[in-house]
Amino acid sequence: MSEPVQMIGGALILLGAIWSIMGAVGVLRFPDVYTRIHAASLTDTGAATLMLFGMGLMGEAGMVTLKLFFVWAFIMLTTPTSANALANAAFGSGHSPRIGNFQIVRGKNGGGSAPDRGARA
Amino acid sequence: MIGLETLYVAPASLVAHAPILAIVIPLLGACAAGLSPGGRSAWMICVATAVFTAWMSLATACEVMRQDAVVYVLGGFQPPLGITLRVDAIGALLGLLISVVGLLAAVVSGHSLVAEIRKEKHSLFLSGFLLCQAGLIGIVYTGDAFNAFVCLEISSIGTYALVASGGASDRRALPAAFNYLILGTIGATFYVIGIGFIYGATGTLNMVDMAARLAAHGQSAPVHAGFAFIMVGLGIKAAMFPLHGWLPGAYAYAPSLITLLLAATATKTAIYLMARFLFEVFPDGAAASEVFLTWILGPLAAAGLIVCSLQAIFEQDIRRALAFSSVAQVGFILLGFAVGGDQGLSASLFFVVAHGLIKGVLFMALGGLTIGIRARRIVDFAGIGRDAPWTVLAFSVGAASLVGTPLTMGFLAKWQMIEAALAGERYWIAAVMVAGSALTLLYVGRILEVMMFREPAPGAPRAKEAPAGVILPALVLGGISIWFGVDSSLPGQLSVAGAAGLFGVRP
Amino acid sequence: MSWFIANFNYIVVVILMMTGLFIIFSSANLIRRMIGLALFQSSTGLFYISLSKVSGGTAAIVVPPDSAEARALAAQLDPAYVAAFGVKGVVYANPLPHVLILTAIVVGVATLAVGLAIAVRVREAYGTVEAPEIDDLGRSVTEGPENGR
Amino acid sequence: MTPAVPDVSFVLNVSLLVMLLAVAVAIAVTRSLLAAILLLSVYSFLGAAWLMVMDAADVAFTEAVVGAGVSTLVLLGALLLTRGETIKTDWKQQIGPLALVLAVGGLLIYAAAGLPGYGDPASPANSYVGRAYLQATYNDIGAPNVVTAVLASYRGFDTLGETTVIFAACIGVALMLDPGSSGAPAQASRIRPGQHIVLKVISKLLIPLIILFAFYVQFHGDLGAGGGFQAGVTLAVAVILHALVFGLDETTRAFPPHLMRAISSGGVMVYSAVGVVCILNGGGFLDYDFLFTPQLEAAIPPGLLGDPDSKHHWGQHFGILLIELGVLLTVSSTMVSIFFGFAGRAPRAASVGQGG
Repeated sequence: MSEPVQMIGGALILLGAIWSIMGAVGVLRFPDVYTRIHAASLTDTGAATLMLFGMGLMGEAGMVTLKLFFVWAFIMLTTPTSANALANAAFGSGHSPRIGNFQIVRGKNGGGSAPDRGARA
Repeated sequence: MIGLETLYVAPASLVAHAPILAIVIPLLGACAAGLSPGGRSAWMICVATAVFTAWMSLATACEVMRQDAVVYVLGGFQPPLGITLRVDAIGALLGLLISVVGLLAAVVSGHSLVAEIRKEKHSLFLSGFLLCQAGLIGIVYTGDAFNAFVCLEISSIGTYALVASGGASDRRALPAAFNYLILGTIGATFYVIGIGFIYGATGTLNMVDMAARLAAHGQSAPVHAGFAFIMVGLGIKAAMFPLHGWLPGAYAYAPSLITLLLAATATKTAIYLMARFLFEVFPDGAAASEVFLTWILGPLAAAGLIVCSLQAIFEQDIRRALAFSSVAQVGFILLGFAVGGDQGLSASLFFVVAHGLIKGVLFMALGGLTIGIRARRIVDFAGIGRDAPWTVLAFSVGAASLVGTPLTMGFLAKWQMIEAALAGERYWIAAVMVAGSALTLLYVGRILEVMMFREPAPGAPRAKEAPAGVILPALVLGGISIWFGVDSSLPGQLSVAGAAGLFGVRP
Repeated sequence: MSWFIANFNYIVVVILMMTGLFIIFSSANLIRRMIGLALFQSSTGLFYISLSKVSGGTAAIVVPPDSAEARALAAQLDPAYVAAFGVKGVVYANPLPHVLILTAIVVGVATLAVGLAIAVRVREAYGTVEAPEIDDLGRSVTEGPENGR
Repeated sequence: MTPAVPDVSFVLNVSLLVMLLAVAVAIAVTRSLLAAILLLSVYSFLGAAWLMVMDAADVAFTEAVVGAGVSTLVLLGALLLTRGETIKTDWKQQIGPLALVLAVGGLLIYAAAGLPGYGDPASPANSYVGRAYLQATYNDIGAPNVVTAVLASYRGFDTLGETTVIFAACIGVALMLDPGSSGAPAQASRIRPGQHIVLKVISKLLIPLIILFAFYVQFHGDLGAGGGFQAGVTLAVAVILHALVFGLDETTRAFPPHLMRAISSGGVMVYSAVGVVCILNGGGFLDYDFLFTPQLEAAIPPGLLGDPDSKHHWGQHFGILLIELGVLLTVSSTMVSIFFGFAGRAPRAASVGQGG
């Protein structure tokens, strides 16, 4: 196991951690359900991918690498699906996306994710 | 009568495994009952299982009298690695009580279930009933502290749902069952925390081993905390006075079969486990347990006896009155612990059995009466003695024993308790016991007076005699209670041996 | 500081347990009580596991003695430490509390399921899962249909 | 007592415990029941991570599948049925409990400080019976995973009890929530198939994989982390996922509730039967060394499963295999039937004496 590969692995993991924090900030700061789902699922896929690859590079090649690959494949299957289901459910229960001028929307009801059909109409 | 030690009721190959069979057979019976398609077949399985269980627990009791304590090694691993069952005399006696009451309750269930539970649920109900029985026998037979928790939960989890299934006829059963679940689980978890502390200090879970290592370990804060948590946890399960909040509701609104089983056995097993920890596991010199007995357990038990007896006197609902009576009698039993010594302990243990039989008779007869009329207030039972003389006879036998009429087991039990208190020079305890007995007379007398001499309200529904399938078991239980009142050698020898055993294993 | 290190786990675990107990006692809502109960039981498990931790230990899955894996595990620790506390050259965590807590977790979920089932039935019978309202209804209406909320 | 050397795992330990503490406090203060339930799920996941740091792999696995998985699901189902939303809190009513909890907690911390410190390898707990298991397992049982060996063999009776508790929960939930009358439930179930094509495709792909994983966990139990409980819950999750995506009616057609109940009791029966067979062959209850009669034992070719010199391991090996099968049956079917119990019950208006 060479030193540079270890360093690349470590860097990937660090990058993944930063990505996670960005995702968390996104979940808190984005204005509506859909963008929040976007932030959350991006964390789950992107950050997890970075970290898993980092771990794969840092560890010895073998069974563990294979297992990490399976974990990654599982995450890549499930996270987008659950994001899709979540968005679907949100749409079904009447949350409409906020498109356009943020200023107006924020002024109306503080950036929450409540259904705002009446407010937008 | 002949001593149990000369009695050989089963072939030796079966006797060797009797303790575990008394637990596993009800378990298998519960599975079979759960599988059975109809209530009738489930009932037959239930009765057959109960007969076998009673037989095995009798065989165990005989074996225990022959060799002090039966130790059954599970899985072929000697303690402390493996789990063992360790049946001492009092465990055997309680096992006998549980299985006999269970058997009679199973017989009665043929009638009382029909009145209270929907038909499709009979097999589920009986399955839960057998699970509860298996768990209770497990608690009194096991020699492993953590295994006792598992058995406690087997008996409890089924019971919660069984109590709640009284909600079909009276919705108040549901919050009562929920309350029971919350408090019961807190109690069990406290017990687990306590065991955790003791395990942290000793590294073992086997009770005998624990006692030996605790004696070597001496006093420390973790041991005291463990002791306190075990006592509070078991105190909740045993409905010790300030922790009895779950009991009146659960007894009053559960189906009568479950009230019968709970009142006759469930709190008793927790008391027995408490006695084991108090006198067997925690070593002789444990200042904690001495202080606990004199300054905490004694006063609380006395308060419980008096307060709950008063509550029983002023209670309008007959089952709640009997439930408060149960809490009061638990106080009586714990007073015996507070007296301490061989004599106090054996009197308490005798009382445990006496009270189990008494409450068994009372709730069985009451269940039989309420098949005919759906009544719960005491006044609803006015004049019932004329309509259902046999059922009321069984009830009166139980009531007489509860009061402590001479020639009944209740009399002997109270007599021994007071004698022990006087011998131990705990005069205030003796005084409280006498006062408690007098209060018992008041509330029991009031119920009997209404049943026997009061005219029924005009137009009130007339009660019917309970079916023979209920009266006979109730009379059998009542008969046992009188027989032991006249000739107490069987429970007497077991409880004396049991008390000696609990003190004897102390290192 | 060393006192703090030695007892940090116990302190936190006790606070967790007490949080669970507090939720049970302080809330009127039956579902919330069950949440508190779950928290309480699960924290009790953490207490046992804290007892079972062995510094430098590894999960209690016995590696073949004198294998490369065993040597690699042993190499991370002081040889004297391994000699004193290891089993066949490897230091393991104490397995017994793990077993006990496995049991306790499963018992916990069983309790949770039964408790919630009863709570659902309470809701159906009383129209509410708030304890004070249930008490009121229980006192005022004994049998028969009630007015719900 | 040797003071433990703080290492990397202690740092992880502290940070995870602090996170657990934060989540627990958040559960206590939040006013939304939904938030409390989801936080409890987070708590369980964090707990599982912490358990890994504590080297308790099996417990971590169980906590993850049971605590974070099934508990959350059941709580959500109950929340839906009780329509509880927010909690009214009255601070006056919290003083009493708070005082009680502070008093008990203070005493507990005082007492716990007397216990051996963090990671002490010489503590009574870690040196007496616990170590004896580690030393004896190889010769007695022959399974590498000591936790499984203790669970299934040394303390097999506890595990029988635990399986029985699960069965009792199955009975209890059925007593409470079963619609009762035989045949199809009267009310249409709330979980109906939707038009989610993505969900359906992915679920079809995942369900077989989940089942495969469950069996891997089941049979890998005596080699690594895993066993009947974890596998049972995982298997149940596959069925539950099917119900969530394809509708409850579809799933109950394949797995009728009464069949689930029968399997649940069958699992306990399998477990007890193993014990009884050991008795019939002359051993004690659950003494797997007597699982096979001597004739049968002689018939097994030596070295079939490695280790030819220790024939006693045969009984242990198959005993553990069989009882884990019993556990798997009971746990999986119970979890499914608990889910059916909650999911199959439509929220209904308050009425006295329904069901029962």
